[in-house]
Amino acid sequence: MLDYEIKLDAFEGPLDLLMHLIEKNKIDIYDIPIAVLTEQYIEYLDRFQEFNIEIASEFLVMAATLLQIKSRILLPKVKKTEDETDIEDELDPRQELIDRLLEYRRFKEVSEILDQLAEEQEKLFFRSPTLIPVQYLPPTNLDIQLLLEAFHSVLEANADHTSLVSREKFSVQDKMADIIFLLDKQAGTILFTDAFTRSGTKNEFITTFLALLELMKLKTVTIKQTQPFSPIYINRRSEE
Amino acid sequence: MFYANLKGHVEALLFINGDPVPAGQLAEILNVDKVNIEEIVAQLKEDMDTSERGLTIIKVAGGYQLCTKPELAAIVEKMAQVLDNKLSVPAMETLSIIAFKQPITKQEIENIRGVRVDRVLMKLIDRLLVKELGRKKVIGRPILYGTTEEFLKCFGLDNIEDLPLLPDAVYAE
Amino acid sequence: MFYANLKGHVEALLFINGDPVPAGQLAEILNVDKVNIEEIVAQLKEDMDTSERGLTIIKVAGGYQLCTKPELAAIVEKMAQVLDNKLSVPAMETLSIIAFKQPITKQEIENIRGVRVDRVLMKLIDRLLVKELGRKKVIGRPILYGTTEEFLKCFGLDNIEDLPLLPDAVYAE
Repeated sequence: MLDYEIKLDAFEGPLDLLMHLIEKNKIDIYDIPIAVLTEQYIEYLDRFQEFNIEIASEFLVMAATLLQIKSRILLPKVKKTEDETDIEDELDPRQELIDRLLEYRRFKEVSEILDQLAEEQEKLFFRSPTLIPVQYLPPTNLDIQLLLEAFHSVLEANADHTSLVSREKFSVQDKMADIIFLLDKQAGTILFTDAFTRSGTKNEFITTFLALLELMKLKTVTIKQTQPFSPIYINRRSEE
Repeated sequence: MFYANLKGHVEALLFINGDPVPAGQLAEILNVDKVNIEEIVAQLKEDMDTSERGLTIIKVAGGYQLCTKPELAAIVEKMAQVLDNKLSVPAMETLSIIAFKQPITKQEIENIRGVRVDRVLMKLIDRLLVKELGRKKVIGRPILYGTTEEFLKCFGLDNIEDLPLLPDAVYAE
Repeated sequence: MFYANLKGHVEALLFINGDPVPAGQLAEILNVDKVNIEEIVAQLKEDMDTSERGLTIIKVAGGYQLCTKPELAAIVEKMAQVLDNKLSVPAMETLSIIAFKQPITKQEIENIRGVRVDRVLMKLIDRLLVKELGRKKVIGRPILYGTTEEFLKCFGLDNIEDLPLLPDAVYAE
Protein backbone atom coordinates (compact mmCIF):
# COMPACT_ATOMS: atom_id res chain seq x y z
CA MET A 1 0.00 0.00 0.00
CA LEU A 2 2.89 2.29 0.74
CA ASP A 3 3.69 2.37 -2.93
CA TYR A 4 0.53 4.23 -3.65
CA GLU A 5 1.71 7.14 -1.60
CA ILE A 6 4.56 7.75 -3.94
CA LYS A 7 4.48 11.24 -5.25
CA LEU A 8 5.84 12.41 -8.53
CA ASP A 9 7.85 15.21 -7.00
CA ALA A 10 9.59 12.79 -4.68
CA PHE A 11 11.78 12.32 -7.72
CA GLU A 12 13.58 15.23 -9.19
CA GLY A 13 12.90 14.10 -12.67
CA PRO A 14 12.85 11.08 -14.93
CA LEU A 15 16.61 10.53 -14.55
CA ASP A 16 16.29 10.57 -10.80
CA LEU A 17 13.53 7.96 -10.97
CA LEU A 18 15.61 5.81 -13.32
CA MET A 19 18.60 6.02 -10.97
CA HIS A 20 16.34 5.00 -8.13
CA LEU A 21 15.18 1.93 -10.05
CA ILE A 22 18.71 1.05 -11.09
CA GLU A 23 19.94 1.22 -7.51
CA LYS A 24 16.91 -0.58 -6.14
CA ASN A 25 17.35 -3.48 -8.55
CA LYS A 26 21.16 -3.38 -8.35
CA ILE A 27 21.32 -3.02 -12.10
CA ASP A 28 24.70 -2.66 -13.80
CA ILE A 29 24.43 0.77 -15.30
CA TYR A 30 26.64 -0.23 -18.25
CA ASP A 31 24.37 -3.14 -19.14
CA ILE A 32 20.82 -2.07 -18.52
CA PRO A 33 18.10 -4.68 -19.03
CA ILE A 34 16.00 -2.20 -20.89
CA ALA A 35 12.79 -4.24 -20.94
CA VAL A 36 12.73 -4.65 -17.17
CA LEU A 37 13.60 -1.05 -16.53
CA THR A 38 10.94 0.22 -18.94
CA GLU A 39 8.31 -1.95 -17.36
CA GLN A 40 9.12 -0.78 -13.85
CA TYR A 41 9.36 2.82 -14.91
CA ILE A 42 5.92 2.79 -16.49
CA GLU A 43 4.53 0.94 -13.53
CA TYR A 44 5.76 3.75 -11.29
CA LEU A 45 4.21 6.38 -13.50
CA ASP A 46 0.90 4.56 -13.28
CA ARG A 47 1.02 4.68 -9.54
CA PHE A 48 1.57 8.36 -9.25
CA GLN A 49 -1.46 9.77 -7.55
CA GLU A 50 -1.22 13.43 -8.31
CA PHE A 51 -0.58 14.29 -11.86
CA ASN A 52 1.05 17.62 -12.42
CA ILE A 53 0.97 18.04 -16.18
CA GLU A 54 4.12 20.11 -16.36
CA ILE A 55 6.23 17.72 -14.30
CA ALA A 56 4.57 14.65 -15.73
CA SER A 57 5.38 15.55 -19.30
CA GLU A 58 9.08 15.19 -18.57
CA PHE A 59 8.44 11.73 -17.17
CA LEU A 60 6.34 10.80 -20.17
CA VAL A 61 9.03 11.86 -22.61
CA MET A 62 11.40 9.50 -20.84
CA ALA A 63 8.85 6.69 -21.01
CA ALA A 64 8.63 7.21 -24.75
CA THR A 65 12.41 7.18 -25.04
CA LEU A 66 12.61 3.92 -23.10
CA LEU A 67 9.99 2.31 -25.28
CA GLN A 68 11.81 3.44 -28.38
CA ILE A 69 15.09 1.95 -27.18
CA LYS A 70 13.32 -1.26 -26.29
CA SER A 71 11.76 -1.56 -29.73
CA ARG A 72 15.07 -0.87 -31.45
CA ILE A 73 16.67 -3.70 -29.53
CA LEU A 74 13.83 -6.05 -30.39
CA LEU A 75 13.86 -5.21 -34.08
CA PRO A 76 15.92 -7.56 -36.19
CA LYS A 77 19.05 -5.89 -37.50
CA VAL A 78 18.59 -4.47 -40.94
CA LYS A 79 20.82 -6.22 -43.38
CA LYS A 80 23.44 -3.94 -44.74
CA THR A 81 24.62 -3.73 -48.26
CA GLU A 82 28.30 -4.35 -48.66
CA ASP A 83 29.41 -0.69 -48.98
CA GLU A 84 27.05 0.81 -46.49
CA THR A 85 27.89 0.70 -42.88
CA ASP A 86 25.30 2.41 -40.85
CA ILE A 87 27.17 3.71 -37.83
CA GLU A 88 24.01 4.26 -35.84
CA ASP A 89 23.09 0.64 -36.21
CA GLU A 90 26.36 -0.48 -34.81
CA LEU A 91 25.89 1.53 -31.66
CA ASP A 92 24.10 0.06 -28.72
CA PRO A 93 20.68 1.76 -28.72
CA ARG A 94 21.05 2.10 -24.97
CA GLN A 95 24.32 4.00 -25.18
CA GLU A 96 22.84 7.50 -25.19
CA LEU A 97 20.70 6.74 -22.17
CA ILE A 98 23.65 5.17 -20.36
CA ASP A 99 25.72 8.28 -21.04
CA ARG A 100 23.01 10.52 -19.72
CA LEU A 101 22.55 8.45 -16.60
CA LEU A 102 26.28 8.34 -15.93
CA GLU A 103 26.59 12.07 -16.33
CA TYR A 104 23.57 12.65 -14.13
CA ARG A 105 24.98 10.34 -11.47
CA ARG A 106 28.32 12.07 -11.64
CA PHE A 107 26.76 15.44 -10.82
CA LYS A 108 24.68 13.93 -8.06
CA GLU A 109 27.93 12.72 -6.50
CA VAL A 110 29.61 16.05 -7.02
CA SER A 111 26.73 17.89 -5.44
CA GLU A 112 27.14 15.77 -2.36
CA ILE A 113 30.82 16.72 -2.17
CA LEU A 114 29.91 20.38 -2.56
CA ASP A 115 27.30 19.95 0.12
CA GLN A 116 29.99 18.78 2.52
CA LEU A 117 32.21 21.69 1.59
CA ALA A 118 29.38 24.10 2.30
CA GLU A 119 28.75 22.41 5.60
CA GLU A 120 32.39 22.88 6.62
CA GLN A 121 32.23 26.49 5.55
CA GLU A 122 29.08 27.08 7.58
CA LYS A 123 31.10 26.40 10.71
CA LEU A 124 33.10 29.53 10.07
CA PHE A 125 31.78 32.92 11.02
CA PHE A 126 32.88 36.24 9.67
CA ARG A 127 32.40 39.81 10.57
CA SER A 128 31.01 42.53 8.40
CA PRO A 129 33.52 45.03 7.08
CA THR A 130 34.15 48.20 9.03
CA LEU A 131 33.29 51.15 6.90
CA ILE A 132 36.20 53.47 6.49
CA PRO A 133 35.58 56.54 4.36
CA VAL A 134 37.40 56.19 1.07
CA GLN A 135 40.26 58.58 0.74
CA TYR A 136 41.69 59.35 -2.65
CA LEU A 137 45.38 60.00 -2.74
CA PRO A 138 46.95 62.46 -5.15
CA PRO A 139 48.41 60.99 -8.32
CA THR A 140 52.10 60.24 -8.41
CA ASN A 141 54.92 61.35 -10.68
CA LEU A 142 53.29 64.33 -12.23
CA ASP A 143 55.52 66.50 -14.34
CA ILE A 144 55.59 70.25 -14.18
CA GLN A 145 55.95 70.25 -17.96
CA LEU A 146 52.55 68.56 -18.24
CA LEU A 147 51.03 71.27 -16.13
CA LEU A 148 52.52 73.96 -18.29
CA GLU A 149 51.35 72.24 -21.46
CA ALA A 150 47.86 71.96 -20.03
CA PHE A 151 47.82 75.64 -19.27
CA HIS A 152 49.01 76.51 -22.76
CA SER A 153 46.31 74.43 -24.33
CA VAL A 154 43.71 76.20 -22.20
CA LEU A 155 45.06 79.58 -23.27
CA GLU A 156 45.13 78.59 -26.90
CA ALA A 157 41.57 77.34 -26.82
CA ASN A 158 40.64 80.57 -25.17
CA ALA A 159 42.70 82.90 -27.33
CA ASP A 160 40.01 83.77 -29.89
CA HIS A 161 37.48 84.71 -27.30
CA THR A 162 39.71 86.83 -25.20
CA SER A 163 41.25 88.84 -27.97
CA LEU A 164 38.32 89.37 -30.26
CA VAL A 165 35.15 89.21 -28.30
CA SER A 166 36.32 90.04 -24.85
CA ARG A 167 33.23 92.13 -24.17
CA GLU A 168 31.01 89.18 -24.90
CA LYS A 169 32.30 87.48 -21.80
CA PHE A 170 28.75 87.00 -20.65
CA SER A 171 26.24 86.00 -23.25
CA VAL A 172 22.51 86.05 -22.60
CA GLN A 173 22.43 82.43 -23.71
CA ASP A 174 25.00 81.36 -21.11
CA LYS A 175 23.29 83.29 -18.37
CA MET A 176 19.98 81.65 -19.18
CA ALA A 177 21.65 78.27 -18.87
CA ASP A 178 23.24 79.42 -15.63
CA ILE A 179 19.92 80.41 -14.11
CA ILE A 180 18.29 77.14 -15.17
CA PHE A 181 21.23 75.23 -13.72
CA LEU A 182 20.89 77.06 -10.41
CA LEU A 183 17.15 76.44 -10.36
CA ASP A 184 17.61 72.75 -11.01
CA LYS A 185 20.19 72.53 -8.29
CA GLN A 186 17.97 74.31 -5.77
CA ALA A 187 14.81 72.30 -6.39
CA GLY A 188 13.27 74.89 -8.70
CA THR A 189 13.42 78.04 -6.57
CA ILE A 190 16.18 80.56 -6.06
CA LEU A 191 16.37 84.06 -4.68
CA PHE A 192 16.30 86.77 -7.32
CA THR A 193 19.58 88.09 -5.95
CA ASP A 194 21.24 84.69 -6.26
CA ALA A 195 20.99 84.92 -10.01
CA PHE A 196 23.28 87.94 -9.92
CA THR A 197 26.03 86.89 -7.58
CA ARG A 198 28.87 86.05 -9.88
CA SER A 199 31.77 88.21 -10.91
CA GLY A 200 29.78 91.33 -10.11
CA THR A 201 30.61 93.39 -13.18
CA LYS A 202 28.06 95.78 -14.60
CA ASN A 203 28.23 93.94 -17.89
CA GLU A 204 27.22 90.73 -16.18
CA PHE A 205 24.35 92.35 -14.30
CA ILE A 206 22.84 93.58 -17.51
CA THR A 207 23.29 90.23 -19.24
CA THR A 208 21.72 88.41 -16.31
CA PHE A 209 18.76 90.73 -16.29
CA LEU A 210 18.24 90.23 -20.02
CA ALA A 211 18.52 86.46 -19.56
CA LEU A 212 15.86 86.56 -16.86
CA LEU A 213 13.50 88.58 -19.04
CA GLU A 214 14.05 86.10 -21.87
CA LEU A 215 13.28 83.16 -19.59
CA MET A 216 10.07 84.87 -18.45
CA LYS A 217 9.08 85.49 -22.03
CA LEU A 218 9.67 81.81 -22.79
CA LYS A 219 7.50 81.00 -19.74
CA THR A 220 10.35 78.95 -18.31
CA VAL A 221 10.41 80.87 -15.04
CA THR A 222 8.07 83.04 -12.98
CA ILE A 223 8.98 85.81 -10.58
CA LYS A 224 7.21 86.19 -7.27
CA GLN A 225 7.27 88.75 -4.49
CA THR A 226 4.68 88.44 -1.76
CA GLN A 227 4.80 92.08 -0.60
CA PRO A 228 6.85 95.19 -1.32
CA PHE A 229 10.51 94.90 -0.23
CA SER A 230 10.18 91.22 0.67
CA PRO A 231 12.58 88.83 -1.09
CA ILE A 232 11.93 88.18 -4.76
CA TYR A 233 11.92 84.54 -5.84
CA ILE A 234 12.54 83.01 -9.22
CA ASN A 235 10.55 79.82 -9.77
CA ARG A 236 11.03 77.22 -12.45
CA ARG A 237 7.73 76.50 -14.14
CA SER A 238 7.13 72.81 -14.10
CA GLU A 239 6.75 71.39 -17.55
CA GLU A 240 3.29 70.00 -18.00
CA MET B 1 61.50 36.04 11.48
CA PHE B 2 62.18 39.31 9.82
CA TYR B 3 58.63 40.51 9.31
CA ALA B 4 57.18 39.03 12.48
CA ASN B 5 56.35 42.54 13.63
CA LEU B 6 53.90 42.83 10.77
CA LYS B 7 51.72 39.98 12.01
CA GLY B 8 49.63 42.39 14.04
CA HIS B 9 49.33 44.72 11.07
CA VAL B 10 48.02 41.92 8.89
CA GLU B 11 45.59 40.86 11.59
CA ALA B 12 44.26 44.41 11.96
CA LEU B 13 43.84 44.79 8.20
CA LEU B 14 41.98 41.51 7.85
CA PHE B 15 39.82 42.42 10.83
CA ILE B 16 38.79 45.79 9.42
CA ASN B 17 38.15 44.43 5.96
CA GLY B 18 35.89 41.55 6.92
CA ASP B 19 35.94 40.24 3.35
CA PRO B 20 38.80 38.28 1.81
CA VAL B 21 41.81 40.54 1.15
CA PRO B 22 44.18 39.60 -1.71
CA ALA B 23 47.84 39.16 -0.70
CA GLY B 24 48.77 41.80 -3.25
CA GLN B 25 46.69 44.42 -1.50
CA LEU B 26 48.22 43.62 1.88
CA ALA B 27 51.68 43.74 0.33
CA GLU B 28 51.01 47.15 -1.11
CA ILE B 29 49.67 48.61 2.12
CA LEU B 30 52.49 47.20 4.23
CA ASN B 31 55.09 47.93 1.60
CA VAL B 32 56.56 44.43 1.45
CA ASP B 33 56.64 41.72 -1.19
CA LYS B 34 53.71 39.41 -1.77
CA VAL B 35 55.87 36.45 -0.77
CA ASN B 36 56.50 38.11 2.59
CA ILE B 37 52.78 38.46 3.12
CA GLU B 38 52.34 34.77 2.49
CA GLU B 39 54.97 34.00 5.12
CA ILE B 40 53.48 36.42 7.62
CA VAL B 41 49.98 35.03 7.13
CA ALA B 42 51.25 31.46 7.44
CA GLN B 43 52.91 32.27 10.72
CA LEU B 44 49.98 34.27 12.01
CA LYS B 45 47.66 31.40 11.18
CA GLU B 46 49.94 28.96 12.96
CA ASP B 47 50.03 31.19 16.04
CA MET B 48 46.27 31.26 16.00
CA ASP B 49 45.78 27.57 15.43
CA THR B 50 48.24 26.46 18.11
CA SER B 51 47.00 28.78 20.85
CA GLU B 52 43.76 29.34 22.71
CA ARG B 53 42.61 31.84 20.18
CA GLY B 54 39.10 31.98 18.87
CA LEU B 55 40.05 33.07 15.39
CA THR B 56 41.86 31.68 12.40
CA ILE B 57 42.63 32.63 8.81
CA ILE B 58 41.33 30.97 5.66
CA LYS B 59 42.31 31.45 2.05
CA VAL B 60 39.16 31.97 0.07
CA ALA B 61 38.02 33.71 -3.13
CA GLY B 62 41.54 34.84 -3.92
CA GLY B 63 42.28 36.43 -0.56
CA TYR B 64 42.84 35.92 3.14
CA GLN B 65 39.94 36.20 5.53
CA LEU B 66 39.70 36.21 9.30
CA CYS B 67 37.04 33.90 10.74
CA THR B 68 36.12 32.04 13.89
CA LYS B 69 37.56 28.57 14.42
CA PRO B 70 35.31 25.78 13.14
CA GLU B 71 35.33 24.00 16.50
CA LEU B 72 33.65 27.03 18.06
CA ALA B 73 30.69 26.88 15.67
CA ALA B 74 28.30 25.62 18.32
CA ILE B 75 29.10 28.51 20.67
CA VAL B 76 29.08 31.16 17.99
CA GLU B 77 25.77 29.97 16.65
CA LYS B 78 24.23 30.77 19.99
CA MET B 79 24.92 34.40 19.33
CA ALA B 80 24.68 34.70 15.59
CA GLN B 81 21.32 34.54 13.99
CA VAL B 82 21.91 31.50 11.93
CA LEU B 83 19.62 31.36 8.98
CA ASP B 84 18.92 28.02 7.50
CA ASN B 85 20.43 28.71 4.17
CA LYS B 86 20.74 25.17 3.02
CA LEU B 87 20.27 24.64 -0.66
CA SER B 88 17.71 22.11 -1.82
CA VAL B 89 18.94 18.98 -3.59
CA PRO B 90 17.84 20.21 -7.03
CA ALA B 91 19.52 23.57 -6.39
CA MET B 92 22.72 21.87 -5.32
CA GLU B 93 22.73 19.59 -8.36
CA THR B 94 22.10 22.48 -10.71
CA LEU B 95 24.82 24.48 -9.01
CA SER B 96 27.34 21.65 -9.37
CA ILE B 97 26.57 21.33 -13.06
CA ILE B 98 27.08 25.07 -13.54
CA ALA B 99 30.27 25.03 -11.47
CA PHE B 100 31.92 22.30 -13.52
CA LYS B 101 30.53 23.10 -16.93
CA GLN B 102 30.58 26.87 -16.93
CA PRO B 103 29.93 28.76 -19.09
CA ILE B 104 26.73 26.81 -19.71
CA THR B 105 23.25 27.59 -21.02
CA LYS B 106 19.97 26.77 -19.33
CA GLN B 107 19.17 24.27 -22.08
CA GLU B 108 22.45 22.45 -21.51
CA ILE B 109 21.75 22.22 -17.77
CA GLU B 110 18.29 20.87 -18.51
CA ASN B 111 19.73 18.25 -20.84
CA ILE B 112 21.86 16.93 -18.01
CA ARG B 113 19.25 17.11 -15.27
CA GLY B 114 16.36 15.93 -17.43
CA VAL B 115 14.01 18.54 -15.96
CA ARG B 116 13.31 22.24 -16.34
CA VAL B 117 15.54 24.37 -14.16
CA ASP B 118 14.02 27.87 -14.55
CA ARG B 119 12.97 28.25 -10.95
CA VAL B 120 16.06 26.67 -9.46
CA LEU B 121 18.23 28.87 -11.65
CA MET B 122 16.39 32.01 -10.51
CA LYS B 123 16.90 30.98 -6.93
CA LEU B 124 20.64 30.48 -7.45
CA ILE B 125 20.89 33.89 -9.11
CA ASP B 126 18.94 35.47 -6.25
CA ARG B 127 21.34 33.92 -3.79
CA LEU B 128 24.22 35.46 -5.77
CA LEU B 129 25.76 32.04 -6.36
CA VAL B 130 25.26 32.15 -10.11
CA LYS B 131 25.43 34.98 -12.59
CA GLU B 132 25.03 35.59 -16.28
CA LEU B 133 28.34 35.53 -18.11
CA GLY B 134 27.21 36.64 -21.54
CA ARG B 135 25.57 35.00 -24.50
CA LYS B 136 26.49 31.93 -26.45
CA LYS B 137 27.17 32.58 -30.12
CA VAL B 138 24.62 30.17 -31.50
CA ILE B 139 21.11 30.64 -32.86
CA GLY B 140 18.92 32.34 -30.29
CA ARG B 141 21.98 33.64 -28.47
CA PRO B 142 21.09 31.91 -25.19
CA ILE B 143 22.41 33.28 -21.91
CA LEU B 144 25.51 31.62 -20.47
CA TYR B 145 25.71 31.08 -16.73
CA GLY B 146 28.63 30.71 -14.36
CA THR B 147 29.47 30.86 -10.68
CA THR B 148 30.22 34.01 -8.66
CA GLU B 149 32.72 35.04 -6.01
CA GLU B 150 29.98 34.42 -3.47
CA PHE B 151 29.97 30.81 -4.67
CA LEU B 152 33.68 30.50 -3.85
CA LYS B 153 33.07 31.99 -0.40
CA CYS B 154 30.15 29.68 0.34
CA PHE B 155 32.17 26.60 -0.46
CA GLY B 156 35.46 27.82 0.98
CA LEU B 157 37.27 27.71 -2.35
CA ASP B 158 40.20 29.93 -3.14
CA ASN B 159 39.45 29.83 -6.85
CA ILE B 160 37.41 27.77 -9.27
CA GLU B 161 40.31 25.40 -9.97
CA ASP B 162 40.01 24.24 -6.35
CA LEU B 163 36.80 22.39 -7.14
CA PRO B 164 37.09 18.69 -6.34
CA LEU B 165 37.86 16.52 -9.32
CA LEU B 166 34.95 14.97 -11.09
CA PRO B 167 34.57 11.35 -10.05
CA ASP B 168 34.30 9.85 -13.51
CA ALA B 169 37.23 10.26 -15.84
CA VAL B 170 35.15 9.08 -18.80
CA TYR B 171 33.53 12.47 -18.99
CA ALA B 172 36.59 14.60 -18.63
CA GLU B 173 36.14 16.46 -21.88
CA MET C 1 43.26 30.09 35.60
CA PHE C 2 40.19 28.01 35.56
CA TYR C 3 38.39 29.50 32.61
CA ALA C 4 41.41 30.18 30.44
CA ASN C 5 40.01 27.78 27.87
CA LEU C 6 37.12 30.16 27.32
CA LYS C 7 39.34 32.99 26.09
CA GLY C 8 39.00 31.78 22.52
CA HIS C 9 35.25 31.51 22.90
CA VAL C 10 35.01 35.09 24.10
CA GLU C 11 37.24 36.25 21.28
CA ALA C 12 35.10 34.49 18.68
CA LEU C 13 31.90 35.90 20.15
CA LEU C 14 33.25 39.45 20.19
CA PHE C 15 34.59 38.98 16.67
CA ILE C 16 31.31 38.13 14.98
CA ASN C 17 29.50 40.83 16.89
CA GLY C 18 30.52 44.19 15.52
CA ASP C 19 28.81 46.02 18.38
CA PRO C 20 29.76 45.97 22.07
CA VAL C 21 28.60 42.80 23.82
CA PRO C 22 27.49 43.08 27.47
CA ALA C 23 29.29 40.81 29.92
CA GLY C 24 25.89 39.39 30.93
CA GLN C 25 25.22 38.14 27.43
CA LEU C 26 28.63 36.48 27.19
CA ALA C 27 28.07 34.89 30.61
CA GLU C 28 24.76 33.49 29.48
CA ILE C 29 26.08 32.02 26.24
CA LEU C 30 29.15 30.49 27.89
CA ASN C 31 27.21 29.40 30.95
CA VAL C 32 29.52 31.01 33.53
CA ASP C 33 29.16 33.88 35.99
CA LYS C 34 29.49 37.47 34.91
CA VAL C 35 32.50 37.87 37.18
CA ASN C 36 34.23 35.04 35.32
CA ILE C 37 33.62 36.84 32.06
CA GLU C 38 35.28 39.92 33.46
CA GLU C 39 38.33 37.86 34.43
CA ILE C 40 38.47 36.10 31.07
CA VAL C 41 38.20 39.37 29.16
CA ALA C 42 40.87 41.00 31.34
CA GLN C 43 43.27 38.17 30.64
CA LEU C 44 42.42 38.03 26.96
CA LYS C 45 43.02 41.75 26.70
CA GLU C 46 46.35 41.40 28.46
CA ASP C 47 47.40 38.60 26.09
CA MET C 48 46.51 40.82 23.18
CA ASP C 49 48.22 43.93 24.48
CA THR C 50 51.46 42.18 25.40
CA SER C 51 51.88 40.28 22.17
CA GLU C 52 52.27 41.09 18.51
CA ARG C 53 48.57 41.06 17.94
CA GLY C 54 46.73 43.59 15.88
CA LEU C 55 43.58 43.58 17.98
CA THR C 56 42.59 44.58 21.46
CA ILE C 57 39.43 44.82 23.54
CA ILE C 58 37.79 47.99 24.73
CA LYS C 59 34.98 48.43 27.20
CA VAL C 60 32.43 50.71 25.67
CA ALA C 61 28.73 51.42 25.96
CA GLY C 62 28.23 48.80 28.63
CA GLY C 63 29.91 46.01 26.71
CA TYR C 64 33.13 44.62 25.34
CA GLN C 65 34.19 45.22 21.78
CA LEU C 66 37.02 43.89 19.68
CA CYS C 67 38.90 46.57 17.76
CA THR C 68 42.23 47.24 16.13
CA LYS C 69 45.03 48.58 18.32
CA PRO C 70 45.19 52.37 18.29
CA GLU C 71 48.83 52.38 17.20
CA LEU C 72 47.81 50.65 13.97
CA ALA C 73 45.38 53.39 12.96
CA ALA C 74 47.65 54.74 10.25
CA ILE C 75 47.97 51.31 8.63
CA VAL C 76 44.27 50.63 8.86
CA GLU C 77 43.44 53.93 7.21
CA LYS C 78 45.63 52.99 4.28
CA MET C 79 43.14 50.26 3.53
CA ALA C 80 40.64 52.81 2.36
CA GLN C 81 43.05 54.88 0.37
CA VAL C 82 42.88 54.77 -3.36
CA LEU C 83 45.75 55.99 -5.40
CA ASP C 84 44.60 57.81 -8.47
CA ASN C 85 47.44 57.48 -10.87
CA LYS C 86 46.41 59.70 -13.70
CA LEU C 87 44.67 63.00 -14.04
CA SER C 88 42.27 63.41 -16.93
CA VAL C 89 42.90 66.18 -19.46
CA PRO C 90 40.11 68.38 -18.06
CA ALA C 91 41.43 67.84 -14.54
CA MET C 92 44.96 68.73 -15.60
CA GLU C 93 43.78 71.84 -17.41
CA THR C 94 41.71 73.01 -14.48
CA LEU C 95 44.59 72.31 -12.15
CA SER C 96 46.94 74.35 -14.32
CA ILE C 97 44.55 77.30 -14.25
CA ILE C 98 44.32 77.10 -10.48
CA ALA C 99 48.08 76.73 -10.12
CA PHE C 100 48.93 79.75 -12.23
CA LYS C 101 46.02 82.00 -11.32
CA GLN C 102 45.50 81.26 -7.65
CA PRO C 103 43.63 82.42 -5.68
CA ILE C 104 40.80 81.95 -8.13
CA THR C 105 37.03 81.41 -7.92
CA LYS C 106 35.10 78.66 -9.64
CA GLN C 107 33.39 81.20 -11.85
CA GLU C 108 36.73 82.58 -12.97
CA ILE C 109 37.97 79.10 -13.83
CA GLU C 110 34.79 78.47 -15.77
CA ASN C 111 35.20 81.73 -17.64
CA ILE C 112 38.62 80.60 -18.80
CA ARG C 113 37.73 76.99 -19.57
CA GLY C 114 34.33 77.79 -21.02
CA VAL C 115 32.69 74.83 -19.31
CA ARG C 116 31.39 73.99 -15.87
CA VAL C 117 34.09 72.67 -13.61
CA ASP C 118 32.12 71.57 -10.51
CA ARG C 119 32.92 67.90 -10.85
CA VAL C 120 36.54 68.34 -11.88
CA LEU C 121 37.05 70.73 -9.00
CA MET C 122 35.55 68.24 -6.53
CA LYS C 123 37.88 65.59 -7.85
CA LEU C 124 40.95 67.80 -7.45
CA ILE C 125 39.91 68.60 -3.88
CA ASP C 126 39.31 64.88 -3.17
CA ARG C 127 42.77 64.13 -4.54
CA LEU C 128 44.17 66.67 -2.10
CA LEU C 129 45.65 68.76 -4.94
CA VAL C 130 43.40 71.79 -4.49
CA LYS C 131 41.95 73.41 -1.39
CA GLU C 132 39.78 76.34 -0.42
CA LEU C 133 41.76 79.41 0.48
CA GLY C 134 39.01 81.70 1.71
CA ARG C 135 36.38 83.88 0.12
CA LYS C 136 36.64 86.65 -2.41
CA LYS C 137 35.35 89.98 -1.20
CA VAL C 138 32.79 90.55 -3.92
CA ILE C 139 29.03 90.06 -4.09
CA GLY C 140 28.17 86.48 -3.19
CA ARG C 141 31.56 86.03 -1.49
CA PRO C 142 32.59 83.15 -3.79
CA ILE C 143 35.13 80.60 -2.57
CA LEU C 144 38.73 81.07 -3.65
CA TYR C 145 40.76 78.02 -4.59
CA GLY C 146 44.49 77.34 -4.60
CA THR C 147 46.94 74.47 -4.67
CA THR C 148 48.03 72.37 -1.71
CA GLU C 149 51.30 71.08 -0.33
CA GLU C 150 50.46 67.71 -1.89
CA PHE C 151 50.33 69.51 -5.20
CA LEU C 152 53.90 70.70 -4.71
CA LYS C 153 55.04 67.20 -3.82
CA CYS C 154 53.33 65.66 -6.83
CA PHE C 155 55.05 68.04 -9.19
CA GLY C 156 58.35 67.96 -7.37
CA LEU C 157 58.26 71.62 -6.37
CA ASP C 158 59.76 73.12 -3.25
CA ASN C 159 57.33 75.95 -3.10
CA ILE C 160 54.81 77.66 -5.30
CA GLU C 161 57.34 80.21 -6.52
CA ASP C 162 59.12 77.36 -8.32
CA LEU C 163 56.34 77.25 -10.86
CA PRO C 164 57.74 78.26 -14.25
CA LEU C 165 56.97 81.79 -15.34
CA LEU C 166 54.19 82.20 -17.77
CA PRO C 167 55.55 83.01 -21.21
CA ASP C 168 52.84 85.40 -22.19
CA ALA C 169 52.32 88.57 -20.22
CA VAL C 170 48.95 89.04 -21.89
CA TYR C 171 47.41 86.45 -19.66
CA ALA C 172 48.79 87.69 -16.41
CA GLU C 173 45.79 89.73 -15.38
